[in-house]
Order: sequence, then C-alpha cells, then structure tokens
Amino acid sequence: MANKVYSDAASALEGLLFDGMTIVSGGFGLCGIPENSIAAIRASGVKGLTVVSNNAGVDGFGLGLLLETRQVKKMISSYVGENKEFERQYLSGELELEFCPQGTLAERMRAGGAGIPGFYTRTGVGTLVAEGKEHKEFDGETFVMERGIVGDLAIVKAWKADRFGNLVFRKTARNFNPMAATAGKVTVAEVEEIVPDGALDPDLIHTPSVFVQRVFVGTFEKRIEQRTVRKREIA
Amino acid sequence: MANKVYSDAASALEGLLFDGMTIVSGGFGLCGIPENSIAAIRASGVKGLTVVSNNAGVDGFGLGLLLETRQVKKMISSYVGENKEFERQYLSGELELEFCPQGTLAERMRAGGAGIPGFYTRTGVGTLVAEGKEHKEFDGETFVMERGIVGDLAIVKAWKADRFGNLVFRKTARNFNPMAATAGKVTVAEVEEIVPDGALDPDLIHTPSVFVQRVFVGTFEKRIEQRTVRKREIA
Amino acid sequence: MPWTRDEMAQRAARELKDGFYVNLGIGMPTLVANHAGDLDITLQSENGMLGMGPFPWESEEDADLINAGKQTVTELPRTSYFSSADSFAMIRGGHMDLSILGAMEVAENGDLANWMVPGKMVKGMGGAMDLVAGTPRIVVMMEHSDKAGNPKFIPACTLPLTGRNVVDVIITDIAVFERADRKGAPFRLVETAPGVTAEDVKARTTAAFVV
Amino acid sequence: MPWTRDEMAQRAARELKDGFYVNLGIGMPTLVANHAGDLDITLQSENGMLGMGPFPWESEEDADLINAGKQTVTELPRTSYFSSADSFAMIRGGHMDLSILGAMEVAENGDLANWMVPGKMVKGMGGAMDLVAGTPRIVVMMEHSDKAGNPKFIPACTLPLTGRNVVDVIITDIAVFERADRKGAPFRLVETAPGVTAEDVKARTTAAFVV
Repeated sequence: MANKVYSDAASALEGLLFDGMTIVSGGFGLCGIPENSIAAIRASGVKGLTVVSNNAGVDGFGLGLLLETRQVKKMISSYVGENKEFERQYLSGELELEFCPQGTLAERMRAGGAGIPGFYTRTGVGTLVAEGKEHKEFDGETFVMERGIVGDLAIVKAWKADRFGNLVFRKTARNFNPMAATAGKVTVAEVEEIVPDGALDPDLIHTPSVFVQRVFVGTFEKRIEQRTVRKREIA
Repeated sequence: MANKVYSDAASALEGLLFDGMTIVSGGFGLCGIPENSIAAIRASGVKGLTVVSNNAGVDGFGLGLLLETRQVKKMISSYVGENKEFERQYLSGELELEFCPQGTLAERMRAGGAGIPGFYTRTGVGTLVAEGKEHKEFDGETFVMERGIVGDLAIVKAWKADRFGNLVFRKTARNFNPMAATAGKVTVAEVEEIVPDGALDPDLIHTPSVFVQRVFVGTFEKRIEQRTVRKREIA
Repeated sequence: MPWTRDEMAQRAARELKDGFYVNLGIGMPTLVANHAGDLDITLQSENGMLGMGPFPWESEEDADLINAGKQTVTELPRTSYFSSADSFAMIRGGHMDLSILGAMEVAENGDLANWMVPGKMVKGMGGAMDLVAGTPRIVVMMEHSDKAGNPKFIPACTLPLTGRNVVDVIITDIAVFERADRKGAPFRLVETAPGVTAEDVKARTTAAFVV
Repeated sequence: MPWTRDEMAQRAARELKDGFYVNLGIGMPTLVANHAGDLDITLQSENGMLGMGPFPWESEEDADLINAGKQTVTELPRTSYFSSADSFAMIRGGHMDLSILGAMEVAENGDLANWMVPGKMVKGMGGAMDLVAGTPRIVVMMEHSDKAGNPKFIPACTLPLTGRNVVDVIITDIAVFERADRKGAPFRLVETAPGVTAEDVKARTTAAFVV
C-alpha cells in the first residue's frame, strides 16, 4: 500500500515546505503541540510563514522557536500571552498578528477542513474582531461571518496512530489537533506510538486515516506551563 | 445530583411533547434509530410534528409509525425511498417534505447545536435544493447558504450511557445521533445499557453529558433492512 | 457486443489508484470493489464508515453495521466509524479521491441528474449531491440508453440536477467518455465495447463529444 | 469593610444551581469551585474537558491534562474530553448554564471589556469572546476599582470590548449588581459588603444603577 509511515520529522516534512506557506498547527499552550515538526521546520530554514495556531508557544519552546528565528511573518491566534519575544516583535511591527476568538479559530479550522468557506457566529459581534467583516441578521439577532481556513500543511500531535493514519489523542492534548488535521492540504502527524493493525478500536478513532498523509513516531519533552499540585498531608 | 435517568420512554418524554413541535431524530435507515421514543411519541398522540431525520423509516417501523397515524405534518430528510406510505401522503399533498442533501442535513444539525445560524456549502448549487436560497462567491466559486436547525426536542439512540448523560455509540449506528443530540432544546437518549460511574473512558465518549437531559434504557428490535451475507463454503 | 455490468465494473476499477479513498454509490458501482486487485483502496460509506469490508458471513450480520445502501457489511483492521457530520466533512472538504455513482442523465457539460423524476419518484438525493459537489473526481456508470431506448448522455439534462459540471468520466455498456478538466474541455470517446464503433456510439448518443 | 477574594467567590457560588454546567475563567473565578458545597456542578474547561477535577497530588501531574489556564488538573468519573471545535460548539450553542469571569471594565449597558489594552497588552481574548457570546448567564467578578483607584463599573467601556450587552451579574469587593434581563433592565445594587452603604457604592461608581 501507499506508505504513510516516515522515520522522523525531517523525512516526513520533506518536499512539503516552502517560503510564504501557511501552516496550521494543533496544540493548546504547550499541551499536545507537534514539537518534532516544529523543530524540523526551524531546522529547514523555511521563512515568511503564516502560522495558524491557538497559541504561539513560549520563549524557547514550541512555536516560540520559529519566532526566535524570524521564520514567522504572521500568526493567527487567540492568545499569545506567554511569549515575550512575540510581544516584542508584534509591538515593534515585525510580526503580523490576526487575533481570532478561540472558538471561532477552532471552527474556522473545522470549516476549512469540511469544505465550508464561511459561517456565521455571534462571537465577537460589536467588537474589534468583527470590524470590516460581513454581518447578517438571523431571527432578529446579528451575526458576523467568519471564513474557513485551509493551510498548505497541517502539523498535529496525537497519542497513537496505526500505519493507515488513524489517530487517537489523549486527554486535553486533543484540543485543536483533530480540526488542524482536517485543515491541511497535506497533514503530518507525530505520535508517541504506531500500533499494530487493528489495535485501535474503530469506534474510538478520533481522526480517520483519510485526513493524515504522513505519520512518524516523535520524541516528546511535553513541557508543563503551570505545574499546580495539591500537597499530600503526611500522616 | 439533578437526576437524568428515567425508567422508560414515556416518563423520559413526559412534559416535553406538544402539537406543532419540531423533533430532531438520529438514525440512518433503521440503524441507530430511537425506536422507543418513536413508539412513545406515537402513543402520546401528539400531532402536527415537523420531524428532522435523514430517513422516514419504513412502513410499520421507525418513523413510519408516526406517518401511519398522520402525526407528522412535515419531514426534513435526504432520502425517503423505503416508505410507500410516505410516498403516497407526499404525492397526495397530505405531507410536506423538505429534501435536504444528506451532508447538508448533518451539518445543519451540527450548526444548530453549535450556535451557527448559517453556513455556506457548494452542495446543491445549481440544483432545486438551492432555489430561493442566498448564494455567495468565495474565491471565484459559488456557494449556497444553509441554515442551522434547532429542534424543540431531539431523540437519539446510543449504545451505552452513564448516569451523567455521557454517550457512546456503536459502529454505524452512530450516524446522525451525535449531531441530533446537540440540536435539541431538550435531548432524550435511549440506550442499551447505563454503565457505572467511570466505566466510560473519558477519551472515548462521543457525546459529552452536557447535551443530554434525559436518558433511559430501551428495548430494541434493531430491524435489518438489507440482510446481505456471504455463504460459507462447506468443506 | 455491449459490456456486461461486471465488465463495466472492471473498466471502472481502472480509475482506481493505489492508496485511494473511494466512495462507491449504490447498485452497479458497488461491483467495482471486486476488481481492485492488488491496489490498496479504502472504501468510504457515507453513513459513517471508512474501511468498509465485504458482506458478513451468514449469521454474523450486525444490525449496527450497515453501508449507505442499508446492507449489512463488515469491518477491517483499518476501519473507523464517525458521525454523519464528520463523514460529510470528509466528502465536502475534498478529502476523498474518487466517487463512482450511477446516473439517469449526464449532459455534455458534465451536469448530472440521478435523484428525481418529478411527480413520479420522490426517494431523495441522499448523499449524492454532497458527493458530486465535494469529490475531485466523479465517475459515472450507467446503461448507455434508458429502458425506452433513449440516450442518457445528452446535450442538457431534462431531469432535476444532482450537480452542475461534476462528471469526469462516463462508463456505459458500450463506451467510455472522459474529459480533461471541468473548465470547458469536451468529453472524448476513449474506449468502446468489442465490436462497437465510434459511429455506433454517435448514432446512439445525442450529446456532443470528440473522438 | 470590603469582601476578600474568598468572600467574593463565596458570593459568586450562590449563582450556582444544582446540575449546572459552568465555565470558570482564569484567576479569581476559579476560587468559586471551592464553595459549591453540596451542589452537583460540572466544570468545563474550554480547551476540551467537561468534569474538571482538582489539582493533582504532587508527582501525579500529567502534561496531557491541563485546564484553560494551562494548569495541571485531574479527571473525575464523569469526565469527557473533546476537541476545541466540540468545546466551543458546546459554548457557542448555548449548552453551558453559566460562566464566571474577570473584567477590566463593565458598562452600565452590560458591555464587557477584559482582553486588551491598546498599545500595551497584546495577550489575546482566548475563549472569552465565545464564552460571553454563547453562555446564557454571565457573572463578572472584579475589584470595584482599578489599581489607580478608578471605577471599573462605568457608563461606557473605554477599552476594546469582549462582548456587547453580555453581563448579568457583577460581583466586586464592595457590592453586587444584577439586572433582570438583557433587554434594557438597569443594573440594581442587590448587596453590599459589611459596613458599606449604597451611598458609599454610589460615590465609588460612575455607572448608573438603581438601588
């Protein structure tokens, strides 16, 4: 069969990167981010990127790595508060930023992947994010039109895959990954494990294989941003 | 806690039915249909119903039961080819019918449940189903606007539930049920089994509890429309 | 000598490529699966299944496992199930490679009609409108003439359309037509059944096509 | 004597009802969970979790299990995980009962600003715009005055809005305001902190409200 399994991020991304391209990325904060693909994109030196991702990583990790090297021209995100370098580049005008409400961003990725070029939402009506966008009344209420997003490439992080490209995510590391997986002309998935044929329960696959063109097993740091714990009382 | 578990369809539907209401139903053909709720709706005698369902059952089973008793005023469906009584009522003008392409219907339910009053699709452009609807160009291509659907009540069939209302579906009996579950002001789920707390893997719940207000264990005939098999060769 | 249904399916199978994700319509198109040979093809069923297997062995039917034709089927090691919304996200979003379906009429501009005969048949379009609108390559399999002997590949559809300008390949029992693109390229006669000449095809077709 | 943050959270918890599905914003609103008492409340975290449990025991943190504030949390027997699209389908679709969040400014018409200070802070709105647009009942918790001593409940917002006409209840460290509907009903002062009079509140507020 047409092989979808690659040995690492560099080989999985080979031939897919070009200057000025749009990349859609999964992940929320540093949770469930495609660490390996990001590192390989940095190493490739590709530049002028538009990156669609809920967050922009932190200084020195995640998408922050591509900001450091100035490979990113524009971000489409809902929250970038954890990244000083981002703030600096943005306030100095070096980096373009399109703020998009989190739910609208998730829906824009899903819509792009589902062949829906535009949809209406009440989110953001009467605020900055709706300025210049088309509005429409439905049943007496005003909604704003938002556009579907399709990227040249989607990079996602899953827990398990099979060689067909079926994906399963784990806990809140799922987040934007399933929509991102649908929103790339090509989708590259990095996973913790590729399991034998039939090991994934067909009822419980989050991303069907048709959305994934290339898959590889990565190594993951899985950095925690806010380590909050309860102390055990000692008896 | 607020109890969501009911003993049967009649009690689960108590207080929810009224003449002229809109009911959104899960199911594809006779697969994964809310048999028990349909029977209880028939027994209730409620009438003038608008029913949103991919199919209309067959003569004497599924939604066909509500057609027999003339409780349905209007159907919104993609395919009704298995039902002679439907055809008769429609051709004689007794029954209103809004044909909706299957994918558009699924998306309309999802959109309604997701607070999206309208979306654009290329499905149906240039055909009867797009007539009288708003059109819009995106990147040089023409799309038609379709509306989200929200029903007064949604009735769905799942495999397993827990008492919180989390649902898991089985194989192709999933079909329209997850979207229908989001598209009702109130959603009643019938299931084969209510499992103990924590027995459903949180990563693998198809419909989160917030969408389900009432749940009960039903009894299911699960009729097969087209029994197609391979014959075993006898050695 | 016209092709049999099975020969038509065999010809349609040549439209498949290794690794393709394919949706086969109800009826004749389902026969194509029997001719995939060594190609690694994943079949989609729009009611919510990717990786559709063959019919079950007798007594192993599962009422919860059917295809879009409401027939009992089986699963494979690659199978995944999903909701109808996700299924048509896949279709509408252009993620499928190919769809093969039946037709009542195809017009020379690629219009397709296969869902309605006004005043007579009110079955519905099911997923056909979504499939033809979303899938990048559409192959139609149909008898060359209807039961009354009238051509089905015609200058303009007379029945309500399923989609405008959506058909790429037409396989009938006597001929195969193909067009290079959906931007104005005409259908070209690329194959005929044994003993059928281009002249024969012309005589039995009202649509314009090139040879 | 103004209320402490914990007393504000205790007051906010009185907005909860048994069986509610609730989203608590980052910061002070998270304290409300400690005061739910016997009420059966399901907490949503908009990054894709329903049924959020407490922080993990030390050494049991899981990098794959965080809340919308990026803090490590735990799951409960009722927990489900889902994608961000499904999470906001839940929120935008009006399925949540209540959201409690912080604010920089609230206007007397219910407008809310809590995401941006032009030229200074460019963190982003995260899910706040979706939460206020989609949730039927919005409770704001904030200090009555900002660090410079200026009122935060004001005639009209000066900062970029998060949502128009979306706030139902305002809980500050000295007072609670509530309005009957979003159709023009004015905010009413319904409670004051111990030793704080309606006159005190008026003196420290520029928004119009009824007593």
